[in-house]
Amino acid sequence: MMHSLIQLSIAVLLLPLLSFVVLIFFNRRLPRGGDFVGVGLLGTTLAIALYIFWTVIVQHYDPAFRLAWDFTWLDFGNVPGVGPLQVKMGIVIDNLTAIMLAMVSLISFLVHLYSTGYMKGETYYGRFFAYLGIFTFSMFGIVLSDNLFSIYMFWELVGLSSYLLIGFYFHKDSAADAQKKAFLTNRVGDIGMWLGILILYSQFHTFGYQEIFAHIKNGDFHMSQAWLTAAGVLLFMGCVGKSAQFPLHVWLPDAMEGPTPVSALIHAATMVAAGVYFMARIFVLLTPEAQHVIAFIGAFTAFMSATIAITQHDIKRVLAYSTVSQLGYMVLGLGVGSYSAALFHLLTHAFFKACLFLGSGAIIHAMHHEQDMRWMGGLYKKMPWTFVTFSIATLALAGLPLTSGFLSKDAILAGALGFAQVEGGGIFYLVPVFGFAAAVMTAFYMGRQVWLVFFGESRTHLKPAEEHGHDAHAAHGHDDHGHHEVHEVSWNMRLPLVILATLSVFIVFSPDPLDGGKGWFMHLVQTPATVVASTEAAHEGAKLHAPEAGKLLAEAHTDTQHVEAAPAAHAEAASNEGEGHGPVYADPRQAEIVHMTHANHWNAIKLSSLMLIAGIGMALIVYVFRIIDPDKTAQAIRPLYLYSFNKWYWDEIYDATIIKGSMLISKILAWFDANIVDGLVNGVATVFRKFAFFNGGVDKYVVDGLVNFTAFTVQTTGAVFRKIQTGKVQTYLVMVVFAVLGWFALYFAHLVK
Amino acid sequence: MLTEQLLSIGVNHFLTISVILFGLGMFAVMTRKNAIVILMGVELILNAANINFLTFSKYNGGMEGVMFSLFVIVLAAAEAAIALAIVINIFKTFKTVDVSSVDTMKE
Amino acid sequence: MLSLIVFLPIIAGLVILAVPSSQKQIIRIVSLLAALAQGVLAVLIWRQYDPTMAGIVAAPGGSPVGSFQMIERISWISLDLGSFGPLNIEYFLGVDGLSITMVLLTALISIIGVLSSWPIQKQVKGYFILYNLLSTAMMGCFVALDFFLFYVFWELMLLPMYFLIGIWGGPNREYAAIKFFLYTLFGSVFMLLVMIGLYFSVTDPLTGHHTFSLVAMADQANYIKGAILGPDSVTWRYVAFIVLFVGFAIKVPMFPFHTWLPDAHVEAPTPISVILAGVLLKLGTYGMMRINFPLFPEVYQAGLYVIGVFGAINIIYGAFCALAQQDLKKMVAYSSISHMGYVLLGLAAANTEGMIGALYQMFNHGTITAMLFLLVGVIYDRAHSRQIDKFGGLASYMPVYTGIVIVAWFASLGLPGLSGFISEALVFVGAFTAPVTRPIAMVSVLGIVFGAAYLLWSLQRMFLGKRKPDALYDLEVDADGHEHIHFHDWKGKLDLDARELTMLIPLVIIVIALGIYPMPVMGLLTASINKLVQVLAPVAMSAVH
Amino acid sequence: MNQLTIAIIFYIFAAVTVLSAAFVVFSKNVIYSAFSLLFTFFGVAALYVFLSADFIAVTQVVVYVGGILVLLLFGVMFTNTIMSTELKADVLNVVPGILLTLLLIVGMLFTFYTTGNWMPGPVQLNGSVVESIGLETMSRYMLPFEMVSIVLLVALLGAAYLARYDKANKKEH
Repeated sequence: MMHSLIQLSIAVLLLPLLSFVVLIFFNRRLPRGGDFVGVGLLGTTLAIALYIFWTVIVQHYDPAFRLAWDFTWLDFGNVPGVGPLQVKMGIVIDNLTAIMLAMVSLISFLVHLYSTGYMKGETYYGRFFAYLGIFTFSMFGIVLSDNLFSIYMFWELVGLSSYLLIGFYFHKDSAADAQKKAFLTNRVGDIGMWLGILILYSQFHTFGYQEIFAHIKNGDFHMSQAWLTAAGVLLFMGCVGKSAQFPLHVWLPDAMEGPTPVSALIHAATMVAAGVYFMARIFVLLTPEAQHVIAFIGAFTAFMSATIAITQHDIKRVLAYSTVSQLGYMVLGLGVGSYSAALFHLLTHAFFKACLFLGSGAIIHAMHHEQDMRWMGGLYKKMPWTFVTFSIATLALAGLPLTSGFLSKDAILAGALGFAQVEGGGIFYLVPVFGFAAAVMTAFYMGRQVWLVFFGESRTHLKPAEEHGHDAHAAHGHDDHGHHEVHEVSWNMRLPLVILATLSVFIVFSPDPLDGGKGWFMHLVQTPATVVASTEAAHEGAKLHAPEAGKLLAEAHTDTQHVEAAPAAHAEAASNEGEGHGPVYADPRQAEIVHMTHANHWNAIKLSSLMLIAGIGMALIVYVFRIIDPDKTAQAIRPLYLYSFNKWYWDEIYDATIIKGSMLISKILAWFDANIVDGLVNGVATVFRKFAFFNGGVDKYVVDGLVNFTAFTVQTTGAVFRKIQTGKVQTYLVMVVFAVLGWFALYFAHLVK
Repeated sequence: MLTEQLLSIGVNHFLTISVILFGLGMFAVMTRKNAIVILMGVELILNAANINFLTFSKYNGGMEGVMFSLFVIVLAAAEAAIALAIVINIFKTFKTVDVSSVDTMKE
Repeated sequence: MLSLIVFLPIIAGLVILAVPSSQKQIIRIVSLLAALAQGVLAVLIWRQYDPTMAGIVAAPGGSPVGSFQMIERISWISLDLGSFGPLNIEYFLGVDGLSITMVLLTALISIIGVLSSWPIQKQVKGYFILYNLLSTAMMGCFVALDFFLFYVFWELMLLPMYFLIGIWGGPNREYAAIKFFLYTLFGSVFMLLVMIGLYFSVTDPLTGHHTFSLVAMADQANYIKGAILGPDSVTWRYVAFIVLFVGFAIKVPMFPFHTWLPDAHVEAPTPISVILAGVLLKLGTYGMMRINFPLFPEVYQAGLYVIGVFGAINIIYGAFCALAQQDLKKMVAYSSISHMGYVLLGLAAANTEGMIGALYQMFNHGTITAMLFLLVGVIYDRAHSRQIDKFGGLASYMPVYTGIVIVAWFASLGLPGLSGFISEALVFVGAFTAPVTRPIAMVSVLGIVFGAAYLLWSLQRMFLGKRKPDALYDLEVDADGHEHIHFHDWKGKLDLDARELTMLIPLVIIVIALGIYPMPVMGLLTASINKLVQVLAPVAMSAVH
Repeated sequence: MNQLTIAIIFYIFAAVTVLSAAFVVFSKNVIYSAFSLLFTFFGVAALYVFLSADFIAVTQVVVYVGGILVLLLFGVMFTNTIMSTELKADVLNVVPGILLTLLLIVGMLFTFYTTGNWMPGPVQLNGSVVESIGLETMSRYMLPFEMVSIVLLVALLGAAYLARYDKANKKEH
């Protein structure tokens, strides 16, 4: 008997799929392309998801809430050497799931609603909602699934639906390229993830999270610790692909070729978050080494994409790179072990980034598909609603106090500081440094964007005529409007903005505008205890099996150098946690990090507010007061400017190495196949044919020669004898008679002698 | 002595007759132009052969000669039928039964 | 039952023989009915089949009964060879998990094949007679349990294929046909030698005579010590294994022996490509699982690594070659080389996951590649060309076609939710779990990316974007701004017509259904695969020696 | 009947045979040759009787006189060149023909008379051999008998086929 929540969650999972199936087949037969089907079903989904949220989060307000259900999907029978073996599919609901369900369904619903306005008049209007449906379905799948195999399946399905959505304007070559690029880049990430899954399966013959964690805890992992680290890093590769981390970040900015609602849904709120969510799921099996890799990649991504975002002109590209940068934050957060902070940022970022994208969509819509910020300006009085919501979201992204973004980002940075101190400083300080640098730049480019778009006077007339967006019109059904009055968008596009903007305020998450730790989220989603023994305790961890937490705790306290730190950590944790029943961390390193994180809370707040002021201040100086002329500066530091403007040349590098390389290899191999392998075959054939020709020659000149010679002899003799060939029977008969007479003559001779 | 010999009919008489018949048949086959007459000659030759068969089988007291002469007769009948059919065809084709003018096989 | 399903097409062929060759429609309908009846029989067999019975080797006591199902066993040829003792060849049919999967596949594919043969106009009578002969031979190969009978069907398959390619093929058909013929003949000649060698090395525990029965041969206890292929003549067993393996590998086709495939596919007419890729390639791997491995398990165990390496080469090499192709059909041909590589890799894993993956991959590849070739045929009928670069933007004008193409393409690149994914995933799971093939698996996952690469690239070049300037169709815009295209001399429906849909829709449904819940097919083969893994396991060998 | 009368009868028949045969050969007119051939056959039949092969004689009469001769006559009628047959053949003139024939005959007779003496064997056939012919036919000569009958059948069919009225030939002439 399934729990009612499970049944509801299954409904949540399947309703978007239903919407997809209905719309993909009947969108042309239904009125309005059947958008009401999509919106209606998503509305239902949202209602159910919110009910689940209510039950789980509000009713039992319990960090340890967990509900699971599974069924046998594949049955391998009685496998020799292993015994009965099944692959199970299942659903798990805990606080994180409930929150994610609510978040995803809310944003998806808002995007549906928004699209009814934004996509009006498109050729494949109905199909668009179908695609949104399948995307939401696969996203729910990722959120709900309780094992690596099913999450991998939905992972790929998310890839498919993003492929379809990015390539929605498939008749634009740029869109077609972008969708292919996105899918392939994700595939590269997925291989790594798949290999990670394989490593774990090959040890435990199961895909389920809980089983795997239990096995690792019991030390059933019989390969070396390095393999476990490898598993963690490889699984992280999946996240690198989906969450557009360096070095696989290149697809996300190109993915802006999709319609803007898609950018909001996929590339801000949900899909890219899937990577982080997945890392959170497998967080407990990450070895410290794996965490280091993750932390550095996250930090570097946050920094690099922030530098790129500074110089972009396209409004959506700026947001795209800021997304990459924020995702870098989340990954950084996971890497440094502040699990709940990262997930907190994931949640808050989803709301304000979706708001930003939808806002930019509204602007683009109002500007008739003008995306270049250089030709905007002065929109604040024309589009007040958009202006207000966009600004709130911007501030949240920049991390201004009183916004949700501040709470989460500050928590992450605190974690980074703590991490750096625990790991013993040195190189590890790069992580927080990158983090703070990214914070400065975030504030700067967001200020730049808001100013360029909303303030100053309109610069539409400055736009060079010849590059007047033909792509946009090719993309868009109705023909050229020219530039008539820019107007505020309709209600169904405005409502989502308002809702999302409201969700970007601190009070939603935490009573204390300066400390997210006091909020319900941090209470419900707590960093789980790791199952891998950290390196210094590795050798002991290897030999003690089936330890319950307390025993391991005792061991850890007796023989690690953090012996006095751990209890302090607990004390700190207890004091800082709202209700004070914080988790007890058996692993000394983890306990230490948690402790230091709390210790660095205020430093982080001070530093990040400093950075914020620096960033916004610089934006004001450059773009408002015009003290520094941006163009001159750009000229002054042209190489740097170009380097940033061309996105660090990653695309060019990949194109020159990987893409060109594999094409070259494929050409070579094809040639090899056609000429060498097949050539050998044909060569053998030729040899045989040559041999046959030789035989033919022998035939012609030797055998045939004999024949001809005989023929010649016969001919000559024949020429003699033909004289007596009269063709008359009687002649021959006479000859016979003569012959007989000759015989008689012989006979007489015989008698005579 | 000669008279005795002439009166006691023996092997040689029959052989002599058969030889004469054979010779006449040969002559016909060799010299005549008319295909039909040539056929008659062939019949004569066959008869001569039959006489020999019977003679030897009588004077050696075996049935072989008799039997073979029987077969010879049958074959002669067959041969005659075929030969005449051929002759008729030749006539249809060449409008003549003159074998000397039927020499398409020459060279 | 099995005899019926095997020989039904031949009966249809005889009926067709009686039909005057002017009655094309009747001929087509007769063979369609035969194929459908075959399908019905296959379903009946499927319903009757008991998935708990393992098969592979004889049940305890040496009798196949209780291990195989629907057995039909009568003495066929038995004559006294004097000093060699009695030669007894049996007519011995039966199914187990390996066979039943392939029987279902064959029945399905031959129905599809008949449907797609509908437009053929040239010498219809001869075509369908050969077609029915071919389908009998294929079905026979999958249910034959007597090596000699298997060999007969195997050879019987060559001839119709040769003529079907050589007469109804494309411009370069003779070359392709003779290449196919020589390759496969080369393989099967050696098979004959090994077969005879095995005959004199194996005795049937029931009769005590030499036997061709594969069931007896699969049990190492039945081998005579000191015989040419007996358990103690190591060298000859290696030679025999390699020879057999090459024979089957040519059919698969495995890397060095694969070059006949692209030519054959490019020249063959669509239905024959479907049959070729859908069923014939499977015969190679089926032969390995049924004959090659169980008969020489210790050699198989020794050769795992090599087999795996060849599998990896197939996967990656095939993918790269496909990436470079301009001809769509050639690309699909190379893709099936790549996909058969997964089967080899799964076989090299020598554990349940891998083997199940391999067999399931054979089934899925059959259905998916059938779809791919049918779709290629559709566009070829319309444009009379398969040059990938000569299209572009078709998605705007042929939505249904594009939709099905997307399903097929993504199924082929292993998208979850479509059947291809599960089999590939299981292959990797198996290959990675087995320590021997672990590094190979780690290399060959690259195939996933390159597979996606060539498929998506071709998809983009043909269907997405705008019409290429040198495209093979004309574009015209009517009064109210709607664009229409038409191919130069194509009179039929622009998008898929009813016949094409009836061919494709069932395949689409199967691919999706098996992708979501594979047990209907996978449940059939698990028991047999587990048994096979047991038979192949080194412990089983040591028990014998 | 004493030896003399037998001898006389023999010589009469012999003369009839030889002379009629000669007439067959030398006559200008094919019809005459045909009819004289009739007498030759009768003579030969008589000689058969002398050789105590009365069944053969009867067969001779039936087959030759009743069959072959009629055939020949038909042939003569059919190829209606009765009058236009001149004796002279261009292959071989009569005189060298006669000489050649005489040489042949002499040679053969000489051979007969010189090779051994044709003494009668110990047993001789006497009286009728019909019974023994029947026995032989059914026992020892079964196979040749059957074959010969088949040959006859085939020959007759073939003859009928060859002699049938041929449209094609008609056309081209």
